[in-house]
Amino acid sequence: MHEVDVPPAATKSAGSLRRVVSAHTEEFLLAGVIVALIAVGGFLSPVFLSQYNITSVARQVSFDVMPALGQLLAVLAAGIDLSIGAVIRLAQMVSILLVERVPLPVAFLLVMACGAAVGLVNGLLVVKGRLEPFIVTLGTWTILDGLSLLVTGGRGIAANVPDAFAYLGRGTVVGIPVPTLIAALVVIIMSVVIHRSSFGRQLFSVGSNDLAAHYAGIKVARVRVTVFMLASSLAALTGFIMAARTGAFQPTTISSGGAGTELATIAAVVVGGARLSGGRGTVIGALLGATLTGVLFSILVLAGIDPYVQSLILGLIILGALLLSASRRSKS
Amino acid sequence: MMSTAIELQALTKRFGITKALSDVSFSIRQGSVHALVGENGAGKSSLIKILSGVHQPDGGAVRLFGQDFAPKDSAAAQLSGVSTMFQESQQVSNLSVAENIYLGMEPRIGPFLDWSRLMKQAGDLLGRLGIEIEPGRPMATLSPSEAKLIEMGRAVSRNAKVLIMDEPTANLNQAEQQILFRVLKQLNEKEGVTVIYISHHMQEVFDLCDHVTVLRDGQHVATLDVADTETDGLVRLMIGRQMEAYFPTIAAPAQGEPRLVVSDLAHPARGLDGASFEVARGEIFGIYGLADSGRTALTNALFGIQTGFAGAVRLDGAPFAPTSPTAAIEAGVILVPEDRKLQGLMLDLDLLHNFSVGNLGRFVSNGLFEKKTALEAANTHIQRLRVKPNNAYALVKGLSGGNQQKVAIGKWLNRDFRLAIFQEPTRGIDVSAKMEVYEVIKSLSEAGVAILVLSSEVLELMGLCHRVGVLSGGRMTATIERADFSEHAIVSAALPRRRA
Amino acid sequence: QTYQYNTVPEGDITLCFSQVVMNHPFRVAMVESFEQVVAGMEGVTGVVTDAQGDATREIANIESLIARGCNAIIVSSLSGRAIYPAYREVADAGIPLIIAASGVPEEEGIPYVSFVSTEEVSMGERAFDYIAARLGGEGNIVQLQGVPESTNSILRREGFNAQAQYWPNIVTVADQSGQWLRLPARQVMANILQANSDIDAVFAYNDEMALGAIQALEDAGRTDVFVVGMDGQKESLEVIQSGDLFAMTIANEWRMDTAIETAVAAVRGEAVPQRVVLRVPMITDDNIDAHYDPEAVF
Amino acid sequence: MNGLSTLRNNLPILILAALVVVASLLSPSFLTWNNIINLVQYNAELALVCLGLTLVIISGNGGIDLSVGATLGLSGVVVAMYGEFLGLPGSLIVALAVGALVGLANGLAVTKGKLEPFIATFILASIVTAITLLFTGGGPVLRSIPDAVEAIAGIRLSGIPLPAIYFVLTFLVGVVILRMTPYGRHLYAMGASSETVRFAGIRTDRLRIATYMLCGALAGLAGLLTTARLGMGEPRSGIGMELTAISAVVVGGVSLYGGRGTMTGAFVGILIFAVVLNLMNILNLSAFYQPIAQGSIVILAGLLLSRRKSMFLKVA
Ligand SMILES: Nc1ncnc2c1ncn2[C@@H]1O[C@H](COP(=O)(O)OP(=O)(O)OP(=O)(O)O)[C@@H](O)[C@H]1O
Ligand SMILES: Nc1ncnc2c1ncn2[C@@H]1O[C@H](COP(=O)(O)OP(=O)(O)OP(=O)(O)O)[C@@H](O)[C@H]1O
Ligand SMILES: O[C@@H]1[C@@H](O)[C@@H](O)CO[C@H]1O
Ligand SMILES: [Mg+2]
Ligand SMILES: [Mg+2]
Repeated sequence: MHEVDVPPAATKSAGSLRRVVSAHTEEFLLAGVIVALIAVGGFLSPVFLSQYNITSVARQVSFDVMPALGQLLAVLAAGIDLSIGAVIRLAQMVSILLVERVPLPVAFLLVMACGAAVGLVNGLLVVKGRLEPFIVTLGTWTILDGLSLLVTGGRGIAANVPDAFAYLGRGTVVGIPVPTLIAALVVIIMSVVIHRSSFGRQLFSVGSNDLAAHYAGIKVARVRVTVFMLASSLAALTGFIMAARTGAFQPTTISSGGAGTELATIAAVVVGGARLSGGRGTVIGALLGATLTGVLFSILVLAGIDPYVQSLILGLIILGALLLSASRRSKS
Repeated sequence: MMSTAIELQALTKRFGITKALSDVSFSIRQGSVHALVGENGAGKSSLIKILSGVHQPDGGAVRLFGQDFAPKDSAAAQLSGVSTMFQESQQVSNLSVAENIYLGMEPRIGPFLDWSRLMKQAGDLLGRLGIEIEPGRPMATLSPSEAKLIEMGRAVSRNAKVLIMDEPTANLNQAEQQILFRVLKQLNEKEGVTVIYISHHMQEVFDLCDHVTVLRDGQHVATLDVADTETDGLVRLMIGRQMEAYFPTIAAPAQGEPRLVVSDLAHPARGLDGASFEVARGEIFGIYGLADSGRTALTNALFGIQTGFAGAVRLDGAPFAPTSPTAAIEAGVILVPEDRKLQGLMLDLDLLHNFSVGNLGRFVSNGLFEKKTALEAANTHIQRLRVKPNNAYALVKGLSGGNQQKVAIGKWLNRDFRLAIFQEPTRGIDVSAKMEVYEVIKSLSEAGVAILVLSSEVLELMGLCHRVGVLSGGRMTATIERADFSEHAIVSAALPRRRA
Repeated sequence: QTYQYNTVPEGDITLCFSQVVMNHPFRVAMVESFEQVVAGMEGVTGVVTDAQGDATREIANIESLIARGCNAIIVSSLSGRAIYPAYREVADAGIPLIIAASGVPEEEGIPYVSFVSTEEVSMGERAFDYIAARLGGEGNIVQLQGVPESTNSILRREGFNAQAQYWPNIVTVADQSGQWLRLPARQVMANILQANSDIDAVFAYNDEMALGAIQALEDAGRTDVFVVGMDGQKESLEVIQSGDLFAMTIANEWRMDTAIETAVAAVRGEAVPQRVVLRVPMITDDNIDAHYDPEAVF
Repeated sequence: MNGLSTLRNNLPILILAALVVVASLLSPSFLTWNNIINLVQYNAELALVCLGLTLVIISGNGGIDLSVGATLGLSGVVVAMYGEFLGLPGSLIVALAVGALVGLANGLAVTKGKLEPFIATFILASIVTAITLLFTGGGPVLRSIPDAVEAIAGIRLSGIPLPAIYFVLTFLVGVVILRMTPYGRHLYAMGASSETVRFAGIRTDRLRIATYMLCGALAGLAGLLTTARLGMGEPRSGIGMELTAISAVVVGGVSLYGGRGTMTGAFVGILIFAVVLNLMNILNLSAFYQPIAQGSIVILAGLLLSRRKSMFLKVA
């Protein structure tokens, strides 16, 4: 997405179009797959393309896209953030606890601060503590889930959500769910940050070769800490809006099925062409990767397919997509 | 003696759009030492990687001792009697020396490793080669050049009929080179091993080899008897044009206040013991030193990679003690580091990115990266440095060593600086790339930049520098003016001195 | 707020079932029962979704079911209040909502057409009462909770501990989680046995864990302890029948017939009871024959 | 310098020793023979899984296996389903084969498919779990398990339950593999520099595939043991185990970057977690503290172990 506007002065436009297409074949392929799926979905079930279902899938996908972009940041800088799901849950809990007690903007800021604080801790442990991001965030993941168990005593909590807050999660603007609009905004901002800003360049440098980045004068440690803070903040934002949607929070740990989110975000960015060892990946890819799963899920549910077969099909399709793009990449 | 060991028939190899080899045909006589020369990117390594089973050709065929030879991996090549010492370092740092030598061919008792026999075999082999390294030593404790000798030990241990050496001397000092040459001669003359030898050092070709094949741009140019050729002719064949003066003519440096003043820079633990010297504006100051003389420590101090040095550094009169590369760069210092792949480049990103990271600030407005400006700048550098391919979107990992080095230098050309440090600026790069690097250094000097060149090639320092300082044991033991340059003077000042 | 819902007096209908998680036998048995019962009904198609324990996915699933045009939706959830917005969406869409095997207190004002479920709190109370009676009001007990944050674990615990207040001489000496599963329960129980020699009874919040606890007791050669479970799964009944350790289980309702019948009635426009509290029997060696069905799926 | 790194290399064992001391001070029941045997025997499955995982991680190139838990589940239910027909030897072979098959898929996806191990094994894990659940309909497999199979978990040798012995055996086998076989040395070498190993004439793809297969087979074995222990096939018995296993191995000093770490370390890691959880049960600490304890161990041990020379910069 960042390379769409090559200045014609530098490259012949025909060549540049070819370059854009060839540099982003994966994204195009993925978009193609999604369009095909939507067509299949519409064919299999007429309600798939109903306003209600589109709205519902769009809202759902928004909750997957925002944390996936956080994961993308971590992955681009050669890290990984396994704590994203736990931060979402933490943010949900804090939102529910706060929303009846303090004004909405204050609640929002506090929730975001929680997210940023977790990111700061993750980042500092990686940079100062010299720990591998995998280890750090695996640790914070379990600790945060433990914390929300302690705070809630394991029980679900609920709040009488003020209308303004509820609107963020449940409202629509000209038929488009508010969470989707927020996610769209996040996508735009993140594509500027990642692909257009100087920070983005630093991010790719660090992910590609941190030592060379250091020798080129880039403040590697600062970039890494910022990345973790941004990733956690996006997770916190997601949790805040989820809380607005549900008005309640139910603590989860790995044993009750909470392991899905963190790994799903990673799958989404990798399906979207990112490389876990850093330096490669795009916002549009992550967006498409997250969308693919959401769309697939909706189709499989609508088609009334057995839940276990659903997981099997989903796994096989993702595996196929990954193998396809890997083989394409190794050929070029 | 006159039969053919290897015959290449119209060998072709492509990497994406790059044609590394096109229709290369020639033969190598059994029992000969056959040199392979050519500029960076000529295709030498690609060729030998096909022989070693690392790459498979896209066209053509190879015959080994009259048999079809198409190894699908290194294991297959070794089974057929071809063993290789690659250009890139091939060491396993977390194992012992002995395990490195016999990697994949360890003596066994049943399914188990026979440790004692392994150690003994390795000891015997090292003894026979005259390499004094304990077989039980962890590989990580070896210097890069010692490690290279162990790699040679590995290649030799395979009892190959064909031994390939790709730029084996690039990292070795004089004494170590002698070991390598001796082993090579012994294997070739006593055991009849056929040797393929790649080097950028013409002298080695003439000293060691019987035949030489010249490659240029992936094509076979000539295969000659070494006895029938001389350096100039060979170089002409390699670069395809007449070679002008090797080193640029250097004007006398501007006089005046020195730009860089280093006084008593010391950090005993890191091997600096009170080094002092000055560099003027526009002066190219060479620094020569043997292994462990303190060159790296000096660079680290000046570029803020390490801190905690005693003594004083002044840059244009102001005290200078950078605490990070960022600080050094902001003060107007740049570094072209010795390990370009590890320290200098983002290999899997494109030229545009690599050129712009040297000064991201220049391409930013309102926090946004101005790609258009950066692209223009990158294209300018590509033209100026004659980088191949001339495509700002090419990934750096696909470039040859010389071209990568140009990128490592070029990233700094987007900013103004006062002091430039070049560490081994021409290591492993070919004649014409070298000349281009020298040209850049010269033009920087003409622009008033103070330049430090740290090199282990005496001739290079003599050709390029206004003055050469010699480091030994962490001190500047001599500073020699251009008029007084002699190989002897420089090398003898570098020899370890006795402790006071 | 009053909700209108659409009825289909005759013709084919689709019944949908949103299951929160299918990670233990009880939950799976519910789904199997649903499928079996629906298969036996003319003109009724069944659709099942599994949220894999994730409340967000549960909401998404329910929305898909709404989009799909289900004529009635049965929900079984362990997600507490996090799932309430989805309940409201079902009602908003004019689809009859039936709650099954989920603790939804009456006063929460959820717009369900019918609540067909057991009373988890009272199940906890009854378990305690049984233990207290059998111990004669005095003794040391162990609690093995399920996944501590799941609704049913919390409600059962609430009932159990509420009764315990009245019995000061019955002391919970160890209170740990066996994650609803057999192996973790067995390991935790083994550890507990190391630290506590004086144990008289174990209350496991479901049978899987009760069976794990029994294995640990057998390993340790303990015969002086009895175990109480919950769910009444087939295997437990066999164990109750054949030995002394497993004393009692409360037969949680996994059969979906009532929920399905209620749903169909609502779709057809018939009046349905708003709250059906399923009565679940305590099963001991004494009445086991009345409850043991070797053909049952659970 | 040297002293410091020796200290660091032995740190996991020191942490374990300190934990044991603290535990026995906190509770007299901790350091009893029975408790220790228990502690060890209930970690036999984890030990098997950790052995395989350690090999995969040491082999480098991002090597990791997130499918071990899923594999354990699949092999466990297959054995439960056909145990009666297979008998003990048959069950053993089938458990190993099922695991090796999943490992083969992992290995192929990583080598030939060129996928990053993290993602490849994660997706395969979800596929394997789906297959397991389809296969069993989600519920436990309640077929009668042959006595011989149940015996492998149930029998005691002079009072010591077999699983405790497996734990120790697994450890010994791991040590032998890593220290005394060319295969083990090649894994280390591959972890440090895969290309060098390949150029030296070792078929690294095969080695990698074999390692994933071995890891899978060990998880399969763990599945058999679980089924033997439970007397039934529990399709979800391995869920989440991969994360516990990775945490344990890493806490024991095995580097996720490959090439570094020892089998002793890995097992010390297992024991560190085992001791803490055991102690929490003994002290009757609320289950709510468990995740916090686990996460803290991971981070604290990581901090203590972290080396100045890591993949990350010296930049502070
Ligand atoms: N793995 C690869 N991927 C892409 N391009 C490659 C690869 N290996 C070599 N090339 C390209 O093939 C050409 C020949 O490279 P090769 O390494 O054979 O040159 P060389 O003669 O050994 O150079 P040098 O003297 O620098 O070692 C170069 O243009 C190089 O960039
Ligand atoms: N961080 C350090 N800790 C301990 N010793 C060090 C450190 N840095 C350098 N040394 C020692 O100081 C001496 C000088 O090292 P330095 O790397 O500067 O030498 P050099 O001249 O660059 O050698 P080479 O040509 O081998 O790179 C060596 O003996 C080296 O082992
Ligand atoms: O009793 C069951 C348990 O067995 C578990 O399935 C969770 O839900 C409860 O209702
Ligand atoms: Mg080469
Ligand atoms: Mg040096």
